[in-house]
Amino acid sequence: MSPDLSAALTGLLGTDSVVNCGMIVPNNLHLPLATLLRDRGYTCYVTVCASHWPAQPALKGAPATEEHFEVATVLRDPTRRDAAHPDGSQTFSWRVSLAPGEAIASLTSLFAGADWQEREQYDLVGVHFAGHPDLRRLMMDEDWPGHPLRRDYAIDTPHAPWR
Amino acid sequence: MTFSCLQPPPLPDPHIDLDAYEAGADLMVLNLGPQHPSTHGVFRIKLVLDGEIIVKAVSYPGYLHRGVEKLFEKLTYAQVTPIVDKNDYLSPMINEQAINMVFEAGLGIEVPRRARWMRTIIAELQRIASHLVAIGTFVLDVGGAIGGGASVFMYTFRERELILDIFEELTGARFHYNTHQVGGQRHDVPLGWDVKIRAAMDSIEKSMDLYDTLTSKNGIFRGRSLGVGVLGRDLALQLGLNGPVGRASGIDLDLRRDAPYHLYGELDVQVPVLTEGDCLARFRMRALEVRESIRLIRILLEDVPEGPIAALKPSKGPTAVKLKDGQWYVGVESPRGELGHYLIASAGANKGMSPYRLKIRPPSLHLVSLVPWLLPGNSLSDAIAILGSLDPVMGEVDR
Amino acid sequence: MTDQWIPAVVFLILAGIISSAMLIANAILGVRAKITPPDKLDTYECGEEPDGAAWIRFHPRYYLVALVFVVFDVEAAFLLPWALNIRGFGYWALVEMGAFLAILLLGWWYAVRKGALRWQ
Amino acid sequence: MAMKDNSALTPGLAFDQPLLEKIESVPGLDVLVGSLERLMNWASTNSFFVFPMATSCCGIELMTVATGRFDVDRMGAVIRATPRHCDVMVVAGTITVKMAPRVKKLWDQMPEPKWCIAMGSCAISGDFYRDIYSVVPGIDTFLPVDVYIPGCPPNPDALYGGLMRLQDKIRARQAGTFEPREARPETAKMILPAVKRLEDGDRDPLLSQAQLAAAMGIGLNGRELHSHEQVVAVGNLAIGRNVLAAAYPQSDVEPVQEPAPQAKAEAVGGAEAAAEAP
Repeated sequence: MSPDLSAALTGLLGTDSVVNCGMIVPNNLHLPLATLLRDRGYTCYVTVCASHWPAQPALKGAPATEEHFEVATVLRDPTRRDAAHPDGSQTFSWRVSLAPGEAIASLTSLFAGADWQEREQYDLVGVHFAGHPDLRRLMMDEDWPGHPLRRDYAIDTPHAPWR
Repeated sequence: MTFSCLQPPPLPDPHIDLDAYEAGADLMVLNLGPQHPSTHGVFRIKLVLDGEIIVKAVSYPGYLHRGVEKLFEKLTYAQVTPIVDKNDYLSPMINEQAINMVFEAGLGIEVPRRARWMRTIIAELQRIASHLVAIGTFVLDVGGAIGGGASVFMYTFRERELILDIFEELTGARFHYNTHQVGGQRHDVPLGWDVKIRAAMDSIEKSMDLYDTLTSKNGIFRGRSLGVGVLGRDLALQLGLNGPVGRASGIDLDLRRDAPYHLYGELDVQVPVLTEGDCLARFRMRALEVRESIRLIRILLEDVPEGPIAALKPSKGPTAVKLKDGQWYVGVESPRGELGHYLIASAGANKGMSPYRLKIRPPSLHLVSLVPWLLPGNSLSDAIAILGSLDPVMGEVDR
Repeated sequence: MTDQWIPAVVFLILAGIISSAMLIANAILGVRAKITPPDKLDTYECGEEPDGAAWIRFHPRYYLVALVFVVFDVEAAFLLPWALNIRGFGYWALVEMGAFLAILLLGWWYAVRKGALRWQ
Repeated sequence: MAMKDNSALTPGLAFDQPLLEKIESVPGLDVLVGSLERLMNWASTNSFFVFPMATSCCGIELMTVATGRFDVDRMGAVIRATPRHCDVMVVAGTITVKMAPRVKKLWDQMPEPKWCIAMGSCAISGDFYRDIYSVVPGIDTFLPVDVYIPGCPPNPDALYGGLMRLQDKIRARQAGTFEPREARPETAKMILPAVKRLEDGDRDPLLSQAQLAAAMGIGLNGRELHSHEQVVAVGNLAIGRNVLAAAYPQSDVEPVQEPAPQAKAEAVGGAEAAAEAP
């Protein structure tokens, strides 16, 4: 973690203790954080992963949570591993949690690679990316009902007998 | 001799709207459809052509979307491995390794050294097999099935059979092996395996020289691939292409050297980097990587570590592996780029035995998303050469 | 004078008979499907519905390429009878055909330099 | 044009041979029909033009069959990429709901006589993807399949076996000595797959029953579908919207009947009841 990166992170988020794949970032800081990281070397777009969390009743110990979506983004800095940078290429990932129907800022303005990945997450999980040039379905047909990777979408459908 | 008119065309804007183009032009719409020998699987591109020049290329993946990530929600950690084989069906072994590495990162267990040695040598063998297919199909696309292109195609598949025999001896299957499990390997190394590997490596190295002479001195092959489909470094970075295609455009990044896993930390991996970024550079990059893999395999064969091949007992039932809440991302160098898995595990999913959400980061999806950027401005025959040089695998794009 | 033309007329009649015989025989005796599905006669476009009209104004460059093809096709047509009975002609025929080919090679070189085959 | 249904000579086939009929009608010449038919069989079975409907991994094994080690040219078979020149369509790989209408269109664009081989367990039954929302459970729900080649992927020798099985089938069918596969009684009772299925609330049971009826009509119990009785999308098949039924009009051949609608009703009912009560 280079010093100016941790300084910028504390400036933006108030903390630079980065837990990989664990850091929850508020929705409005999603795009600024991505811009900040891209300017400090994390120029390689890796992936975005949206997941659907239906409402959970209060389990033993765990508080009740209402339905929300989570969008995790991963970037990578393509530095070569040599004497100067012993730990080589690192990934940086953060999560943004969204209420149902809330849109998240799209990263296509920063990374061209985000275009298709975000279209796929919209298609399969149903998360809206604001500012995406053409948010269409990528995998399914245009008029496919529903979003398959939501938890309430059935995995199996009753089926003809084994043949 | 290089043709003077082969300087790279300026990078057009992929989302061009057609009436901004020359108003009076009669544009023809052509489908480079799902069933086409050069699309390396089922992938449709709707080309808008002005004569021979492509004005706009709109691509439609999804013809092989088998809902693998939905299937993961039902399967336990041990059952996921044979499913992931079928994604990138040109390098099944590397898919298996990548998925089991993210589970081991979740469990926090350490894979024994012998298993890591086997994984490294299997990964390099699979990389050679996958690159051989890529070399064969690219020369087939550019040279034509009747026009001499098929000869290199026949040679590369003959070499690939040697590697399939080696894997068949290890696992018993030609294809789709299911030999990796969470924590190590399922099959140990058979007797005489290294003798077979050394013989295969010698014959592959000899035939690599043959492919070089067949292609580098062939005027038609150079004419159709030199300066065609030039990909800039910054666009490649933005699109997240850090595989052979990225390295052919000047990105000096290889996860085997820069984020080492298995035994790659101890091997100094020489990463070839070219800067032209055209089809010929991508083709030469794959040939150089095959030679590099052959060198690595010979080093690995020197000393074979002893010891167990799996940290956990081979999982009897599918329920042996349980993961607590948490999220992990692990990226691996596959023959097409960075193959990563983003795992979200939660005790709620099937009592902790199934992954809550397992997203696969396929390198081929980024290769295929290049199409709207690279194809406009080229002629139709160049489009076939560009698609062949990218070498996407549709099973991985559509998952 | 007219008897010179008899072989040509016979040749024409034979050509007409053979070609029409092949067409008619195929129409009558050819294997036929019992049920012809609806989109059997659609244009084959990799399995997709062909959209957009093909009745558009094509580029003149295609015409150029067709012209160059016709030139060398006719050249091949001349080569064939010459090659069949070259034994009767002696060496001079070889020189003449060599000259003929050299001139056409000149034409090909001119076409390449002018870029007729390249899509500007 | 009115199709004179002269399927007397070619009972189970989707095409008829006017040449044979003309020769048969001439009193003296009908002795020639047998040997002529054998000659035409010899020609067609030893020169398959394979149309590679290769979608996923089995497509790579199909490519490997075309190369040096398992040379398919030895059987006279050539892999051609256009449907117009081919007579055997090898469907290799998973066929998804988005791909099914295209495969159907390509199948229609092939000239008769044509045969279909389902290569790999994804094409036969959809393999472990069969319950996924976007996968067609086996291509015989919308294509008349002649030979099934099991395996994931079937190695090239298995593909050879399938091609030879098709050759035997063509010879037997032309000679009229082909009797459809007898229904193995023990497979009939395997109505419920072993792995317990999650119930899908908002999928209407009519869809499952229609799919069951379509699947029941094919091969499992008795009359195997002849290639000219195109599979009609019975009711509303599991293939998304009814695209295939629209693209494919009701064929004039009598549709596939269930042998004993009453007996099967409670079998279907039984299946539904058993599925509901986990």
